[in-house]
Amino acid sequence: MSTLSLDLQLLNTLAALFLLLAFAMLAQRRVVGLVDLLALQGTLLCAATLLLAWRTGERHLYFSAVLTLALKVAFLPWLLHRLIRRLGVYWDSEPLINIPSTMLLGLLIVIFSFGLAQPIAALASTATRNGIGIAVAVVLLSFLTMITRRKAMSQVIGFLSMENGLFFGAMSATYGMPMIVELGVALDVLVAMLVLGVFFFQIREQFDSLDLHHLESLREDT
Amino acid sequence: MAGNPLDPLSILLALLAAWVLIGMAGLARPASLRLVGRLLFPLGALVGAAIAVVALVSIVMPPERLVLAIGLPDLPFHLRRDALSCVFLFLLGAAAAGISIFSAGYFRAGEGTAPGLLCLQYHTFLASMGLVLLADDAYAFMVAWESMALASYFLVTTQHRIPDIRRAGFLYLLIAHVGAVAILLAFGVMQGGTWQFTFDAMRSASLAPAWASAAFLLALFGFGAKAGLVPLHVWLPEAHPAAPSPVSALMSGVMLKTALYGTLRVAFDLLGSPAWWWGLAPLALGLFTALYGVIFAAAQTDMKRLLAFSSIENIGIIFTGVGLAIVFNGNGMGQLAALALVAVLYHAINHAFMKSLLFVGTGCVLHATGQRNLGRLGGLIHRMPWVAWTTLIGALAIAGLPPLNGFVSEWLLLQAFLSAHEVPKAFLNMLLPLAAAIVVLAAALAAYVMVKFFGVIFLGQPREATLRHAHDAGRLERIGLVWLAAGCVLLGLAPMQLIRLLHVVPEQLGIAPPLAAATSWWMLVPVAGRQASYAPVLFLVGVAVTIAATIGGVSYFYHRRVRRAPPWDCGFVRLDARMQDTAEGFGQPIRHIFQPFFSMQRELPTPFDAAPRYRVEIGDRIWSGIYLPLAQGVHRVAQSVAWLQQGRIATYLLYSFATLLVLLGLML
Amino acid sequence: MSATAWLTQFLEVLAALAAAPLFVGWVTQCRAWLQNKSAPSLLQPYRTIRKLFHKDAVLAEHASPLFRFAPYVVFGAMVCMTAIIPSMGTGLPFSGAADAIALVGLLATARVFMALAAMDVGTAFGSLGARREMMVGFLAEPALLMVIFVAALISSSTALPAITDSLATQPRGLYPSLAFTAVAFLLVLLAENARIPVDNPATHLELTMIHEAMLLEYSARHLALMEWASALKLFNYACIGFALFVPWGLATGAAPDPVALLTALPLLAVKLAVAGAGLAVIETVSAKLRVFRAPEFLAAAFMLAVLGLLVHLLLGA
Amino acid sequence: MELLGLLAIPLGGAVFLWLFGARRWAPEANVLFSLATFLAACALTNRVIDEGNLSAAREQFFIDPFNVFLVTLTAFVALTTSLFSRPYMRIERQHGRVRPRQLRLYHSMYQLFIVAMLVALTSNNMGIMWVAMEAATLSTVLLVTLYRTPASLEAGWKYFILCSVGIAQALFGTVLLYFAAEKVLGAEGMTALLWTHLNGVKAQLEPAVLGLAFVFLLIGYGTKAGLAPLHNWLPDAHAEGPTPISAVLSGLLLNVAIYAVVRCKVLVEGSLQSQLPSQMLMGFGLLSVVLAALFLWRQRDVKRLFAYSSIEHMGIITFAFGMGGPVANFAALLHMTVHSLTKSAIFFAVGHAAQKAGSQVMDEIRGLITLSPTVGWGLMLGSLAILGLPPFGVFASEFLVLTTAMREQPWATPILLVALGVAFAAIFGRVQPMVFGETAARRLPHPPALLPVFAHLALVLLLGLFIPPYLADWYRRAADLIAGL
Repeated sequence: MSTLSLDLQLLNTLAALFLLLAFAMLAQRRVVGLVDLLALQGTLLCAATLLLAWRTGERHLYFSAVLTLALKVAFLPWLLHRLIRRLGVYWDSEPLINIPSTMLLGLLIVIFSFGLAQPIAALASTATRNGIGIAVAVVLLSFLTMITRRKAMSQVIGFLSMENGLFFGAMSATYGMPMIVELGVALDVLVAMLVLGVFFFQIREQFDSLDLHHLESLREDT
Repeated sequence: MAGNPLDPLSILLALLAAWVLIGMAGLARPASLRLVGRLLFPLGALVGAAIAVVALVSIVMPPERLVLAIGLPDLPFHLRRDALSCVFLFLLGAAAAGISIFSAGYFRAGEGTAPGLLCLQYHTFLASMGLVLLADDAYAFMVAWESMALASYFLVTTQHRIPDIRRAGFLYLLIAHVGAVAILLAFGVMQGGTWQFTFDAMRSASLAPAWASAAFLLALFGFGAKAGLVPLHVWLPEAHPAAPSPVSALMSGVMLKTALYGTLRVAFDLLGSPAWWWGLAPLALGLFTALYGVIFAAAQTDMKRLLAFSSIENIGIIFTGVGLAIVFNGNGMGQLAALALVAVLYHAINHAFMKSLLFVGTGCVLHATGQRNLGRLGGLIHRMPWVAWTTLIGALAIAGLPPLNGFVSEWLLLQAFLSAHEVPKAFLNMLLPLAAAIVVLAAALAAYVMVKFFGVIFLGQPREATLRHAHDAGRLERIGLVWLAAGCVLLGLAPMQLIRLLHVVPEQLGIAPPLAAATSWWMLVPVAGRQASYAPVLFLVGVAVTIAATIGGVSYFYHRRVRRAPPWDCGFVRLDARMQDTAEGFGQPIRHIFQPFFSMQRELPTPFDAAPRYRVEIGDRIWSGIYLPLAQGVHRVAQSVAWLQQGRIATYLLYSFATLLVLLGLML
Repeated sequence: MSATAWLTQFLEVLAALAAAPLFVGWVTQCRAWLQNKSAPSLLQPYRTIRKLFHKDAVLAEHASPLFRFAPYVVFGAMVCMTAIIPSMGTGLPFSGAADAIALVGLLATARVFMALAAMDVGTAFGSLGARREMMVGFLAEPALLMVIFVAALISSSTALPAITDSLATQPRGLYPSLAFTAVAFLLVLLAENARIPVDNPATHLELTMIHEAMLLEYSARHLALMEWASALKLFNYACIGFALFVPWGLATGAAPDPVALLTALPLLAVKLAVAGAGLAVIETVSAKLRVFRAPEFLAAAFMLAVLGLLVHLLLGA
Repeated sequence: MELLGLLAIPLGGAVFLWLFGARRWAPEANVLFSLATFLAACALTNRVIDEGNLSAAREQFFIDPFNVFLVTLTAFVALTTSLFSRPYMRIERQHGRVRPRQLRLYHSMYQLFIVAMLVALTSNNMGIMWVAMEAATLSTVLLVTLYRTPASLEAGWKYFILCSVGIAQALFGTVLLYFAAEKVLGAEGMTALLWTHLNGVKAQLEPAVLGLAFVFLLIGYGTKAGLAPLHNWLPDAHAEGPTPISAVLSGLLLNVAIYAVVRCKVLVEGSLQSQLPSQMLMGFGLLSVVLAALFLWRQRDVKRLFAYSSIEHMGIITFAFGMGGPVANFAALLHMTVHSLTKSAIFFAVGHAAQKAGSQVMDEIRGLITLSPTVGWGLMLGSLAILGLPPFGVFASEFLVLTTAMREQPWATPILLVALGVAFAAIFGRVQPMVFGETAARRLPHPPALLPVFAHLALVLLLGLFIPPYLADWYRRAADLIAGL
């Protein structure tokens, strides 16, 4: 381990924290807390990108770091906070599966995804090869978060953290995607968020709550 | 390669096209009955007659091919005319001619579909049947086959406002479609990996025995569904009563035969040399179908249902013959195989005439009385003599009585059975003669059924007051009736000429050498070298002469005085129509003897009932035993699958998640 | 076909027409003797027929032409049968017109017409008789055909003259198959000719009738023809029986002449006498069955015939 | 040039209609833009017929036999759908189900949706393709919820979440793909995401990575294609949105998703020398066919019914692509074409039928043929066509699929046979009473537009009897391309 240079150690730490945050989100009940965690995740992502950019000197990595900062650290959390205040959804009700067993599942998933990533990581030329495993894990964990939550808001947050995981994966595997693609993706995420905003208000005015159990009427088993 | 415009195939094609055009013309003024009735249908009849003539003439000509410019990119429509297709085209044309001319006078205004549309559907139906017979590649065949089903479906549901009729149409199309898919799979096997779907490719493709057997069984299933082999017969007694009578006549008389054509084409032509044991399937199924059909026919109280079941019986006899032919052929007894095959073909042609005749007859009765229920008919021979006497001919013919045509084909079939003991297979040589006994039993029961059919409808006293002013068939209708009846008589009296032509079929299929001296012009001899004979003309002359002599003698030597009086009935005075035997009553011995076949609910009166009534309902065990459980099974499965989709988005996400994990696991 | 041949044929038919009522009379007489009754004279059937021909015909008001036409068809069919069956000589010109199967068909035609005529007037008893007759018919036909099959297998032909010839020329000996089928044939004969135990030709109880119930509405010449036809039917069945099971002493050869018939006639008379007596005995010793026992009766016949068939296929005898 | 027009016109349309979409003449404008797009597509097709494959914008876009006919098809169905939606949306407005503001949204999003799909089809860059697919989802989400009913909101929400999550997996797949490619092609000039280049070097790509990539891509695009068990958004979205949207979703979006899946499959199979991808596709296909058939059995809502029928047909197509080989691929391509034509035609007819009956519940739609024969016959013929009865084109493709399956995968044929039978009973048993029988329908304020219905059915009929040579040629070449020959 000591052979690793400082920045790499830093990067690995960031990756580990990234994973930890995913777990935290899995456990977090308060919606506001979830948003903060998301913002934190964004910050980590941004930091990692910057570090990489400085290390490799890839210019477009700086750019994407800025993009991340603007979108995922500043704008989205702000938007979500605003929505929460406007809609008054602070607490998520009890998740479908209780927290400890979710944690356990999470662990298994992490093991699975690491096992999955090993052959790839072996091929990767990049310094941050181990990030891939982390990324897969985060994606799957956010998936789990989405499954277990009952509030629309927290599902969306899960979705966003999944996006973060993807970006982390992209960055650590290939130092980021081509510029144009990243722009497109960012644009999509932005639009998605705006659409969601509209959505929330529509749902709200229909059901005056964002609880998902209102959205279970279209079914076959009737 | 475009054939020259004067060879039979091109002419036949042109005639089929003419049918389609006539149908289209109906759309010009859909509401006008005069256009359709007075012009188009008679034209269609002419085209039918023309087709019959051309086909008959060209049976002996060598096969010829034609390729059209439509179809799939590397699979244009291939057409081919050979003896087999000619025989069936003759059947189609001759029967269609009579039925069309009858329909010209039959269809009335304000009955469901508009006349013009009906005309289109009707002629499309005819044309697609013709194309089925000419098709020489799988795709063209299937297109024609399904178009046939579709057109007939629309014809069946002409009066779609009646729920039962809709149900009948649905059942019909469903079974037809499933059958078609089976046929499709059979073709899929037969193309043998050459990806050539032309029949020539299939002829030349060499299949492993297992594959060939699979193909044959699939085809038998598919064609059996169309032909109404038990247990795939359920649509038939529903669809035939639902359809307008001329349509029932076409479906029963002609369409069922296209299934026979398909079976023969696949078994003897495409698959080359069928293994002998394949024959056992159609043989057994056919026997059971024949018995089943005729027994249920005897128990019916609706005249068109009765005829539908009688069709099932005849199909059974036909497929018995097919099975016999395959068995003979597989054991290298070519002559006998040819004999059985000829019997089958001849019976198919006969049945086309007889059954069409009977169905159009019921059509007249239906129009005159508005009744299909045998319990409300009777004594119509006085009001509608034309219909009655022509129908009598049809009834006697289908009952297999000499010297009419039904007897000839059954005679040939029995002659074939008579040599079945020579089949070099243990058990089989003992069982086949018994099969002959079943065929005879079916034929005898058919006589029973026909006596019931004719007697209850036309004889006795009218069971309803309204029947007193029933009217006879119209002019065009009479032409149709007479045409079909004449067919029955001619085929009965001069079978040899046609049979000599039919012998070309087994010869072309390479089953048997030409049977040159087998038949003299007036004496029918089954197989050269056996002395058994039947001379219909001589026979008829004999009977006629004796009858004439008797009549003459009686009226010459004795007086001719006749006095009319009320019926005696052993001195019973207050006799009325209600005391006649009803349809149920007439069927009662059958119900008694063949109890296990039926599922009956009876409602018997007690001596103390104020208004005693007797009701009996005949149910089909196969329907309640196979089809209902099937439907319920699917329903249950569907219900149990439904909980997969319970509207909760978390669950759906879980599905995606699980799928993802599983696939990733697979990739490890 | 030479003129003499046709003449012979004609004579044979005439002889049959004349002999049939006599045979019926003979059977009735034997039965009367066996039952210690005073027998009617042998010629009684002739008298009846003659009397009927003299009467005025009475028809029900709504009887259709078919009702008047049917007796002639039935009679004609029976006459043709006599012409086909080699009763005195084989190789007669008309016998080529139809084989045994066609013969069965001819019987069926007669039966169907009789049943239709019975339904025509629309009385209760008429249709009752019709349906019973048809029931017996469709049960009897397979059995009869099986009988013919056995004979046809032995002689590899379904033409009666050919069968008779080959059977007559076969080495004498015991043919178990033929024995079985003979019994089967006897049962069929009883059922088809409305004899006890299936039906009672002399009954006056309508509810037990089969054959008679169909003739209730007939009178005068129509009835006469019907009676005569049924007499012919019995005669024909007897002759078929002889042709199949005691085929000896017939005038064989391609085209026999009248003289040959004369030689064959006495032997036929003897056969008929014996058969009639036997029939009378059977009718005396057995009781009439209920109508719904008839199927079992005929099923037995069918079984016997099939046994005969199998025995033949197995033993070749 | 044509390509630019093809993409710019609808984009301009979107902007324009965003500004003026609420005007009275907006529907006509919508038609005009779609027409222009269609003409551009025709011009493009002409050029391809003349010059063969072409690529543009530094290879970011390219046209090959596989996507050219899909482009034309998309433009055509977009045009006919806009024709249909003109009276349809007017009637909806008269019935008071939509307000002008929503019409504005509807029209602009409609155009945007078309752009997104065209980009996804024509783009050579897997990343751009992903972006376009996501854009297609986003542009239709708000259309699904156009009516603001609780049900439509629920449907929209499920559509949004499930598809976005799915597509996120696809993004990860794309990342992995890039990761594998960049080692071979290098990160420069960003050729590492261009399908043409990838296809060139697919044999050298790292199998392990591509396997994983394929799983993620399959899950992602498969969700949009409505493959069971990822299909759950589809029936809801189809049933609750306005009918024109159901028509384009079923007729076009599913096609594009399948297109994406197949593009990926080609690459992966070239790299992985195993049958696994094909087997996965076959598995998904069979599962979709069977499940859809079973769900069909218990439907009450007419649009849900045909939504499930779309799932069934996507299953057939996927199964055919899974079997591979020139014939099966040919059949699958043909099936894509005829299915989208037929299904959109059916939705047109269903839309008007539902408006007449004032309900989407099938028990309340009765006897269409007596009141308005055109709608009735349209629905009847359309259903018969989709059920695979000749002489319609769907039969042609099913003919090839089934016969191939009988030779290549005999084990699958009984399943297919049963599923097809069940589906037939389910659909036809529902359609018949809707078309036939006594009626309770009402007249409509605007004459329904049935030209599109019969135009589509005529085309399907044509494809059943005669396939234009160049179209057949494209099919063949595309089939070989997919088969990796």
